[in-house]
Amino acid sequence: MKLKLKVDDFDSGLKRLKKDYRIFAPKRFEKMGTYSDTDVIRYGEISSFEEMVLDEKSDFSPKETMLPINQVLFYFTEEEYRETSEKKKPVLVFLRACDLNGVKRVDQIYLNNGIEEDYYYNRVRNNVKFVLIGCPETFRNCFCVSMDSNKADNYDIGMNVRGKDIYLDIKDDGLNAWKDLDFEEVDFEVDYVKENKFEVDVPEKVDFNYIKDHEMWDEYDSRCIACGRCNFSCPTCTCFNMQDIFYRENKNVGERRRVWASCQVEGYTSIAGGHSFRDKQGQRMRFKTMHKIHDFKERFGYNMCTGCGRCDDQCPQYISFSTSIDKVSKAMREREEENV
Amino acid sequence: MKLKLKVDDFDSGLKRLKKDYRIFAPKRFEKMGTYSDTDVIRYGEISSFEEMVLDEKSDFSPKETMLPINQVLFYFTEEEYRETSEKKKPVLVFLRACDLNGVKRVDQIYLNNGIEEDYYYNRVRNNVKFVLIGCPETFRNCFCVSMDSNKADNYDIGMNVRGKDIYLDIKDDGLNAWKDLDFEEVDFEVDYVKENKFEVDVPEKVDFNYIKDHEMWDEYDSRCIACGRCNFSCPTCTCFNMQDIFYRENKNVGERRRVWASCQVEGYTSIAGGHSFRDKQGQRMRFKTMHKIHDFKERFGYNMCTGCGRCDDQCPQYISFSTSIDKVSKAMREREEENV
Amino acid sequence: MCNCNNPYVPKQAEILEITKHTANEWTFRTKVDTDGVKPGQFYEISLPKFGESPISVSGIGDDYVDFTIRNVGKVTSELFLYGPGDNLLVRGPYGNGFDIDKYIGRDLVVVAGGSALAPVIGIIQYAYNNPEDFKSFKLIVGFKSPNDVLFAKDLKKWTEKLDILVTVDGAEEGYTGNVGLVTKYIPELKFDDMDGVSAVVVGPPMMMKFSVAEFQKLNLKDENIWVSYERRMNCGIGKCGHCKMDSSYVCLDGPVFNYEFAKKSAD
Amino acid sequence: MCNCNNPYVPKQAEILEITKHTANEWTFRTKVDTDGVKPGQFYEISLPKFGESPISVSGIGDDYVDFTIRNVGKVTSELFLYGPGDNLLVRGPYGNGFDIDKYIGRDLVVVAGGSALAPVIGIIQYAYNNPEDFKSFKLIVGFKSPNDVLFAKDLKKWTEKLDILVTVDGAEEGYTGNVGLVTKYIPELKFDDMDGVSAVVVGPPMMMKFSVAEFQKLNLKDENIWVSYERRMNCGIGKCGHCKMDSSYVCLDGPVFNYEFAKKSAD
Amino acid sequence: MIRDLNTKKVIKNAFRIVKQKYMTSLRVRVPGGLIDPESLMVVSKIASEYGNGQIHMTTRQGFEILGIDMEDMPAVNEMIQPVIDNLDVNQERRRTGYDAAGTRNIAACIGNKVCPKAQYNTTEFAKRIEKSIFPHDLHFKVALTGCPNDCIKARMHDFGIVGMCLPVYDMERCVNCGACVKKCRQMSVEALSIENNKIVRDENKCIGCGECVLNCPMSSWTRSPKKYYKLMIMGRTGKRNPRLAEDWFKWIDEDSIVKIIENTYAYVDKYISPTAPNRKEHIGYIVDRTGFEEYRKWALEGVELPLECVETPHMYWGGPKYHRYG
Amino acid sequence: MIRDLNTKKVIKNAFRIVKQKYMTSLRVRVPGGLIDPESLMVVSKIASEYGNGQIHMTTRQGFEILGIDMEDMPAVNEMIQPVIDNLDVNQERRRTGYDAAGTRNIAACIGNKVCPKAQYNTTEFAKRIEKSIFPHDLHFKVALTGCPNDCIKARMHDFGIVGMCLPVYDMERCVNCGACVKKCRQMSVEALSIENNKIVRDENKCIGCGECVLNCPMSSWTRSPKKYYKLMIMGRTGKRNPRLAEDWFKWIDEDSIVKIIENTYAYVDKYISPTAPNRKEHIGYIVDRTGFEEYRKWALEGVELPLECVETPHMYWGGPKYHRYG
Repeated sequence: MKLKLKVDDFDSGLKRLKKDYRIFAPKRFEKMGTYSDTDVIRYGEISSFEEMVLDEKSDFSPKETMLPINQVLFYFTEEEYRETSEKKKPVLVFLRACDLNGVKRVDQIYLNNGIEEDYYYNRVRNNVKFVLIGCPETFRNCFCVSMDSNKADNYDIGMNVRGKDIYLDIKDDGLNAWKDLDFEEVDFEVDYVKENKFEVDVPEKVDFNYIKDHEMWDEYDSRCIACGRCNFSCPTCTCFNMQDIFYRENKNVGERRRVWASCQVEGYTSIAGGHSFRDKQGQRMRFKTMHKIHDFKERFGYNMCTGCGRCDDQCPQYISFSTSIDKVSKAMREREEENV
Repeated sequence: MKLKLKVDDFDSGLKRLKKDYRIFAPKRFEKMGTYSDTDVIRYGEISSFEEMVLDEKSDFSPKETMLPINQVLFYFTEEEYRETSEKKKPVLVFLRACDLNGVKRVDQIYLNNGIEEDYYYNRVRNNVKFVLIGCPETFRNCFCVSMDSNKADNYDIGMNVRGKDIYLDIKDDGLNAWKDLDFEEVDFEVDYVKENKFEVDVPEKVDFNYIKDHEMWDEYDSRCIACGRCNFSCPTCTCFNMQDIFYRENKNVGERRRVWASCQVEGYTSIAGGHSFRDKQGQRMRFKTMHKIHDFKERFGYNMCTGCGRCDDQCPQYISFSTSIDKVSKAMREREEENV
Repeated sequence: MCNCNNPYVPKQAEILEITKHTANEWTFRTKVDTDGVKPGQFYEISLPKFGESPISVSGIGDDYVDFTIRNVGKVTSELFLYGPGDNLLVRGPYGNGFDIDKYIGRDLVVVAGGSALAPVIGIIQYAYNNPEDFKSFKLIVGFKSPNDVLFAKDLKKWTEKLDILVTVDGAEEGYTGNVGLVTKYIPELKFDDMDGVSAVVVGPPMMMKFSVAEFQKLNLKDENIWVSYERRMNCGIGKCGHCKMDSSYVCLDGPVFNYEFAKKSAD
Repeated sequence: MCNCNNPYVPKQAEILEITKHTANEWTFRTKVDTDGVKPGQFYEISLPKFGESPISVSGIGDDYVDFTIRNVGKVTSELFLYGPGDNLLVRGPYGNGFDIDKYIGRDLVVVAGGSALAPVIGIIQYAYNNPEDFKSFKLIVGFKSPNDVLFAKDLKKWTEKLDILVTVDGAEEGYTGNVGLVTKYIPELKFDDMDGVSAVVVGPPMMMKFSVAEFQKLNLKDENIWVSYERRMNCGIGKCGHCKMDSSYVCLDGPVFNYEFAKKSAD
Repeated sequence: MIRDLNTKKVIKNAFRIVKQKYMTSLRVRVPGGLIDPESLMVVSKIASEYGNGQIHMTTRQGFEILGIDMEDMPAVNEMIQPVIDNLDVNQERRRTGYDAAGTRNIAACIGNKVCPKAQYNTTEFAKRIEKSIFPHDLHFKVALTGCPNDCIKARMHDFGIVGMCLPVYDMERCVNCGACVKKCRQMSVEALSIENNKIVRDENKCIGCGECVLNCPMSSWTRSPKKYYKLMIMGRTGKRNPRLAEDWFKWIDEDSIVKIIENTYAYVDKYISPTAPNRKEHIGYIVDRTGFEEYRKWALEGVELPLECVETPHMYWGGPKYHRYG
Repeated sequence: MIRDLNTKKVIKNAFRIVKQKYMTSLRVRVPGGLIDPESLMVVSKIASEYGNGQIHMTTRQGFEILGIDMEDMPAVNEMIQPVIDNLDVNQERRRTGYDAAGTRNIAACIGNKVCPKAQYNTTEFAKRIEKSIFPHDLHFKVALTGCPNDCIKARMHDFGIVGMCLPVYDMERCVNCGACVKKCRQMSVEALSIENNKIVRDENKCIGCGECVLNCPMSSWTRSPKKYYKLMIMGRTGKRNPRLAEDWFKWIDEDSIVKIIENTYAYVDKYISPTAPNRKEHIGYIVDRTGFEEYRKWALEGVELPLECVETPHMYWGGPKYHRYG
């Protein structure tokens, strides 16, 4: 059902949905940015249209609504251990096409890599529904078109915004909280970005063995500061660390949890005894790049990166991931020309 | 005898005169000014025309050539005392009309105030001859015309400078060291300033009792810093302190000397027991002003001040003595108007 | 209390016996269901509140599995306070392990460095029990020094039936055993038909790299070389990402790789 | 050695006798040529290497002059180490001094404050010796406290013939003499004909100012008031400038001034 | 032609008495160091038309326009008016230049207008202080710096104001990447440590530099939205006893700082040495004379300190002493 | 559109990495603090054309032109060229902006161009040092101040240079007015006393402030025509251990100072911590690490100190320590 309604009416429906759902959307957290007197935009629970930030890209992706940054797996009490429960309400997430495509990648890893599903992800994921935010225009650094992630149709509701009018394409009738409100049935297509500010030259096929030692990575040795922002803001990064802790107040009680990890941060590959792999930042950059545009595709048939560009937005060192993709393509073309 | 000659020839004569005279003229002492990288211009012995500074007013007057800043009167050796001797060569001083008129005032005090001549001044003064430097144009702050000191004829030689030509009016034939040199006899009058940059309203008659408590002096209480530069640079100030000292190396030997004093400097009026008169700077300014344009005249029939303007030049506080004269005149006129 | 769909759920496992090879290298014999466990596989062993560690199977019995553990971390240092009768938490086995069938009937050379001997012990035990299954069997195992030798008793026992070469990187004067890196001994190997030879190489990254190179010099084909990688297998089930190498996950697709494949992969 | 044209040349003068009024106020009787010396005049007294000081004549004998000196400075503190037989350097006398002729036949009131008694002692002595020369004579002399009284013996002596009023500014309880400033006693003076009265006022500036004012209140004409100023007479001969007051030089034209003139002058 | 001139009035009018008589230079104050292109043009023009073409950037972020003939002071005062207007400097009568020079330009580092390290808008706070204390003839030096790096050298001022970041830790967002701990150790005071995979902050050590927030990739460390400052006092340069300002308050607020500075004027007015030339005496010397407790009493009159504020219990100053050491 | 950018190169080119991404600001260096009207106009124009109209006067007497789009950096570099030319700043290739930013602008108080207290032309000496050490990426801070009043706060710099007046006394001109003694006591270090009506100067106490010369009405005190300086070293601001520079040399000359600074580059290059972020470490911390004697050895290599020069025998620094005090 496709309908058009006023913001106030939209909010009335939202209020109804809030009874059954925790509703997440990009939200402004004032003065909580990296630098003083700057804001951060990330996902948070909202109650009204006004709270949503739609004119800027969120600093963090919506993945944290489904994939908690810290997730307790078990509680330990002396000799016993107890699995955490998931009794929270289902989730409704407002997100754009790139990020909805990102969810597919996270699903791929958590539900379809190896023989076992990730129990904890799965139990949340089953209770998530998506509102696709129509994206009429690209932001800086977006390259969703190049990554073929500018469109998504696996949404439960699609939404366009036109001034004070909101257009909803409600595919999941169970989510239609506006039935008895003042609306107009209209036909429309959810907005999507047709052109980004730049095109990225995504390589069809990468010769991993050739690329891995290419000198293109060397510059990142000194440029990258290994902060991990590119990973943490990425809608498709899924890595985590397992941690056990005991509580300061009672050492007999503790928990096992998992926490987001970053392949760019020191220690990611450390094994018992202190040895680690990929000590140079260039190698880490290569590892990330290959994962996003090569090996994930090798394994699952499509690229991991969705071109949301947050890695570029967030990098304090102005390292552009999209540029590194271009560099890989260029290197591969040079390689082919050599071989001809 | 009036003659015109070239600088080189002038210098030749000067060289001859130097055998019999110590020749003093305003001279530049580089980097010895009050402020760093500034010069001081004061009287010093010279040997050539070039050494004389004629395009600027000297910071100190020529009086120090005749009136030593520190002058030893006696040497003390245990129980004995011995008068200092004056065996130095006679002096030839190059100076302008204002300063030559200043010499007259110093003479007045040292030779004609009270019944006794000043022995030490007199013995120097008898051996001084003067070269009047023609003064074609006024300097800043000069008000010699107002003080009727712009001309002087009691010189031994008069001198005008015109580029590389020097004109000499040699009145004292004993000083004519150029007789056999290349010169041209010419008639000329020694240059004198016909107009200063401003006129000072010098009062004919001052009602001391009225003026002494006038509020005009009050501003100087805070403005004047009692440094004494106005006195020390003045060609007519004659005050001194008597000092006895013994030598650090031998306390049995010492001297009695006199040293320039300033009526503006703390302690000038202190008497035994600590009492002092004129504690406020305004009163001291009044004292000085009255001396220069009132009481000296009362006593001797003409004003002490010659209008050389050095007091104004030198005052770091921009206190203008000439302005204070104007103020006195104004006050006196107001007083007369009141009384009419 | 525990959900059987939850792959992160560990099981209690009693420590049956501890063998102390060196001060910091012990073998924990642990009561575990051994159904289908293969040498080269690993378990996630954990102590509650201290964390999990991926530990290779170093011996497989009927109702036990051995874990040879070096005391180098937070979890292991706590574990070394445990004794027989205490319970560990374990989940696994994970990974592919060695497929011994692939070596049967062939000349098999196993080269192991230090504690990496553990994952291949299952192979050695098989050979010890079934020496006739191989055309020949040779173990070259290197340790840092005589004091670092692990499984000394086993090595001695295996020598009865198998060709075992133990070497140390260095030793004090008077040591009568072999001294030198394992790579020193690979060129000395002699085979009639190199295509009938299989090599298993396990150990630290550099040792593996140079050992493989020595085999390649002997014209051993990459497809006949097998390596086992020690990586940071954190979840063990292909989610956490740490053990990915190019498109492989060591926990899923390894830790045992045929070198024909492994050579194209990298960290 | 010395040039007689040089007015700065001092002469040696032997100390004959010292009278100690208080710890810090002594009278030095000094052997000096007394020809023409008048009360009110002063000498420049010096100690070589310490400096000169202008000191009033406080007594004139045939072959001596008294100098009453307060020990308050560099020169005097050195001088107070001297004793009879030691030589001072002196030059003088300088200044006009009191012209006693002007007071003869009149009512003469002398008002003195503290050590300023010294310069008028000559007048008192004259009156003591020639009381008949005056219609009346009165001395009002004030000191800070009973301990500061100078010339106590002389005052006692003079009282025999003269009307002497000694007062102190303040005293401890039990003091039986006069207490109060000298100005307190001037209004009490009674004269038939004010035009026949002459007043001599000497002392600190404020004391002089208020004493003169009291006389003026009694309708004493300024021309009949005489003051003596203590100033910094440095050279004594009108060169050094320190003692100039308007157009007068205290060393030349004073220190004694008729108030008719003095009132128009100022420091 | 100028003959007599009250130098005190000239100085008060922000003109300098220079080495060369009858020449002067104008000191243009730029509160908080921020200026606009138009004002810059005006300064440039004055230097060309009335000066000798030399402009010195002062040590307190102003301009000194050199080589002005004293005769031109009124014309220069006319011409500088747009700068006074643009920078919103308090002024009693327009077109007469500056009303005082004693209280110096309030200096400020670039602050968080652009600098990542800065914790607040130094210029805005500087302007607030300027508004509250200028014009005044007493010799006060105030400087504001965005963070403890103290690029403005606030530690050599009577009042040095340092931005403090009160870090707030959201444990739920922390991934224990260790960046904050590492940076705090490398760049700052090692106030952070890891305990049980989470960060523990030593509140006593923490100087509020904000490195933890700056380096946290997860926005797990954020700043308290309320602004906090460190107030350092009575630092000074000078001949006798140059010294660093000492920390008086940590976690103090803007209002308290402004009030303390205002109060200090009354204190100085009362206690300044009567012999101080032109009533110019470093406040620190006055505090040395009256004792700190007396100063404290005056300074805190009517000040309501925030609860979080921590006061240094005993104030002592160090520094070399060139005076009376012998 | 800028996507990838080497921030190190941008910083080296004197552009700042600011809070807002893809925006920058240009730091204009003004060696010795002296600028001309034309350069001021250029700064104004850049701010109008490429900036956001905000110009911050930096803490080191430069300008920071705010709000420049990074895309405009080459255009801004073109436009700033006349300023680089006018101020005669060393540059490898014209129209490419500044070559380095590590070695900071050499700051200088107004000096004796106009200030009566200053003992030398601070700008000229600053420019000499600038010429000898810029461009360089190592983080050096040098400041020059005309007199010990230290308006530039040279005492918080790696190298603080203070003008010293070596007073020469002409007893014959002295009238014992006492002005020098009084001022030395009031304003400075009480190094003068009167003995037998003449002045005695305590050479050990004297800090060369020149108050005696300034206040002598008789030109009895004059300055030695040779220029002397005090060299103070290793002061710093900062988070951990801000401290005052200590006097190393009194009565040192220009040549020695320049050579010592040059030598210090070699020393820092050798001893800087390999983990220092962007090779930026306060020199003082390096000296703390190597020990002063090692530094001294490097610094004095080839330096010929003047005979009058007095070296401090033992160098110690104070200052609060915020690091590892607990």
